[in-house]
Amino acid sequence: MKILYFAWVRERTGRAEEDIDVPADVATVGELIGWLKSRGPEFEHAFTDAAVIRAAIDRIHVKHDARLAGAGEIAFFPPMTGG
Amino acid sequence: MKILYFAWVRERTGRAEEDIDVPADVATVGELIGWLKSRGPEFEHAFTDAAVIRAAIDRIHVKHDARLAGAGEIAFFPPMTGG
Amino acid sequence: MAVSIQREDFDAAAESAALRAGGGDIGAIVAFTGICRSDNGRLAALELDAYPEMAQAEIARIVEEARSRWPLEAVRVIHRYGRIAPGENIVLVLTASSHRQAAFEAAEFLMDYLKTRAPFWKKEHLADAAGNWVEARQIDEAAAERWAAGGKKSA
Amino acid sequence: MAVSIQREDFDAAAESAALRAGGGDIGAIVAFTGICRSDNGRLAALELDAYPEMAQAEIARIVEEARSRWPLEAVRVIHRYGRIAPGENIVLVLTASSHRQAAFEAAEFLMDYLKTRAPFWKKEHLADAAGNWVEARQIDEAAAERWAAGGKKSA
Repeated sequence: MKILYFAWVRERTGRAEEDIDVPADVATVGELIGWLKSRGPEFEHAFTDAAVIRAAIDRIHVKHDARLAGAGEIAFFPPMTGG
Repeated sequence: MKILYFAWVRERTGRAEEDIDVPADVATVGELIGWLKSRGPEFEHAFTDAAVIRAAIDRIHVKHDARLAGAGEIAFFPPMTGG
Repeated sequence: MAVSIQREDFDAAAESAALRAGGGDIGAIVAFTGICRSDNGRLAALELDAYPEMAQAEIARIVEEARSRWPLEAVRVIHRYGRIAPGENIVLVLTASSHRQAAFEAAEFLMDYLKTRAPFWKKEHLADAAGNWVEARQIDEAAAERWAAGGKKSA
Repeated sequence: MAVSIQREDFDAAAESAALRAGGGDIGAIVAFTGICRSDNGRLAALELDAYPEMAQAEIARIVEEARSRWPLEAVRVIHRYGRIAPGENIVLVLTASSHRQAAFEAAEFLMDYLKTRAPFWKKEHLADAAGNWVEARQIDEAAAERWAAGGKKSA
């Protein structure tokens, strides 16, 4: 599964993207965030305030209860500040 | 007193502007319209529906009850359709 | 000068560049361009009658009103008169502000007030008939009235 | 293509000319240009992080939403990313319609949705300090929410 990080989420995790094998029992975006946080202090830091983190599956905004099944690309980022 | 006519008011009166001496007892814009209508059928035609006619004194919109005292230039025209 | 009443066409890009070059901390520019429509080929041309001296003064008053309501860095209004063919420019309103809401609202306000208070009159020359003066539209009066008494738009 | 996500600057005048040349019975064009402010000299530059592939898709969805709500003749959106200096362009929204209200409302709608849904993030590089990510503003969320459920603006 391809995971992308943007803005301060990228800076805190120390990477822009990675391909990882996620355990089969990680079923939702929220569960993926929980699992990522277990990977090390940089992830714990990036996702400390998980409620503010936005997610997109295959380039479409999703909520944290969205299911990962079939997802190719998952992105995590702060609230948008473009325009 | 200088009087200007625009759009279909000009077409109906047959003139764009004129200088005329208005009788001293014509005190308001509405009274001026009434007096103008007495000048001939082209004015009667132009001001038949007096309520739709707009007026400006010295380039400022005024209502029909505005007083003429001190006015230099009075304009009559239909509702605006610019923009 | 913030307001021009003219027969000649205008260059919206040059006007916008001049506005930006004028300084200030501009974060948003709204440019409204009003264009003569052909109405699907029905219209041969518009003839815009004007009272140019009053238009200049009245639009300047409207611009002052906009400046008193919104924090604007710059405003520019150009309104043409005379014969205008389909596809040609009629009016340009430019508003510049630090933030977008002021620029959008002021541009809409200026257009609504121009429509109902600036002394211009459109006559349509049809492709196959005599000319007719355009009737003022109640919807334009309503659009202008939503700004009355210092109100924000709610239409 | 109605949507471009790019590092390069854009030419608003050329984009507007292309829109007009595209045909249709255009009576009104609204051009919104978002510009990097210096904040009175505080800011050295903005760094816009982007997720370009998603921005392209998400803005295309927002444009489709605007087209379903308003009778638009044409729409064009360009959003830059990368390092942008004060005074430089960030975003362009162009809307063309027969009448002004649709063009104004659609342009405001597009900007409100861009602000809250398009995947861009601004980092401020200050004239005399380290960079900071800009916080999302509640006022932008509120501006976007006024269009929810097919509603007309009432903010």
